[in-house]
Amino acid sequence: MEQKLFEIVEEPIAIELIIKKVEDRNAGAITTFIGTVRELTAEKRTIYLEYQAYKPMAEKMLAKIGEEIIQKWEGTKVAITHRIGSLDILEVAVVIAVSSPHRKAAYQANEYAIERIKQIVPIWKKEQWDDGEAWIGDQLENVRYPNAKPDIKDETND
Amino acid sequence: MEQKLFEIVEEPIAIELIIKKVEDRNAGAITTFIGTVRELTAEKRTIYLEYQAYKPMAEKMLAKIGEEIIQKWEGTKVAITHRIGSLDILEVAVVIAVSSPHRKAAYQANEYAIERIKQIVPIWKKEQWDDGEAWIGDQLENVRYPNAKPDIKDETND
Amino acid sequence: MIEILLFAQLQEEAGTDNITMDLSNVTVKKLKEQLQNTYGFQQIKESMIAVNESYALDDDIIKAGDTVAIIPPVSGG
Amino acid sequence: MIEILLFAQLQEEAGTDNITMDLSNVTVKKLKEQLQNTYGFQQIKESMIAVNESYALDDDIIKAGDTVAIIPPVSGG
Repeated sequence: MEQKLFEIVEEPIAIELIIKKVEDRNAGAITTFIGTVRELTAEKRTIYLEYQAYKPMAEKMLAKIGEEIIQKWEGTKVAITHRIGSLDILEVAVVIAVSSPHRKAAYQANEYAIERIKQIVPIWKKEQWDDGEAWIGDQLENVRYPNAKPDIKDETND
Repeated sequence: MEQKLFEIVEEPIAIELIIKKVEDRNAGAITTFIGTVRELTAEKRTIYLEYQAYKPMAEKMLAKIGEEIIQKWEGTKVAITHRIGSLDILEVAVVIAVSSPHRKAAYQANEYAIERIKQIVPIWKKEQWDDGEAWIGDQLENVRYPNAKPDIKDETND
Repeated sequence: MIEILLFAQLQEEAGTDNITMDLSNVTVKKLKEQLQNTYGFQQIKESMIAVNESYALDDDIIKAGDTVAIIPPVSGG
Repeated sequence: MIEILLFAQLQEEAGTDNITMDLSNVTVKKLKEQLQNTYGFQQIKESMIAVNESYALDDDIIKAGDTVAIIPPVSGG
């Protein structure tokens, strides 16, 4: 039963299957983050979203985030699935599951994962509003790829 | 379709149903905490766990935690189900789901919920080890009911 | 007469899930002393008392008909 | 010859998901300049270049046969 821990999919995500991937007899805590399509952002009303990915690189970057987490928080297991294509309000775009012997690490590692996804994973979101559309970039409202340079350098040295 | 947001149950918990309870068109983030039965704690090997609750009070305290969260983190929705009875390794004892427009609040509120459960919800765990058994108390390794006095006073004034 | 619910360790010690004490209009503090003297429960000092499903403070008064429970340190989650 | 993958806004601007440039053994910095001059993409300055599915730095050299992609600011999650 080959399982991909880090995956870009086009079909709806079965949340419980992602959780199953990180189950561990010595983990007392599993955290999940479920990113869903929200209707209102600031005063704009979203009709639906379209996600596009550079799929092989996106899966590679998700796996890289998993490796970073295992380095930082010992004993954790991580699985991340991101959906692409057209998503309606309430649909699930991303599921991050982290198991750990200790709950503090499960929360911290999970939050780290979503922050890193928004920095380095080549996935793009196009908003379809009731009055127009646009590809969204730099949603962190930061300078480009914040703090990512050292990791990028590591990456090129792989 | 009456739904109990705060519930003590004796059957296995269907995680996706708890998540459904907090879905919201204006929530972009749902976090869950899933507490599972762990085999090894320190050097002791657990065979199974037994949870007992003072059920009506436990549900009332879970609801109180939910109210605290909604006060602290605007726009959140919370659902918590705790299972009691005999649980094997890997089985799910508790599921906490929190939705929020913003992910930071979803993580913080979720972690707050599990900490509060361990302080004020009348549920007790009996460990069955390979070499004995014991009711576990004060697993926070703190003094009794840390920081809980003010809340307890509020409670008696309800 | 006050009926007192017991859980976990206390329930096992007493061999029952409830006990009845011939008291009324006592403070929580007084009740704890009586429980300590009569039953010698190991965990009374570190336990809270719940009255009508809410945590009570030492000075709160327990009346006849109140639902009282001894809540030893909790360990859910 | 270097084939360059385009995504999101850039793909819509170009009307295609890949372009080919007659270059080899150029630095990433040089490639970005050429892309800017030839296509005038709005987002080139704020984009990263990926070479063989890894982020590349300005001084890295792109060789014939490398898989190159322009990565505008990402917005997954």
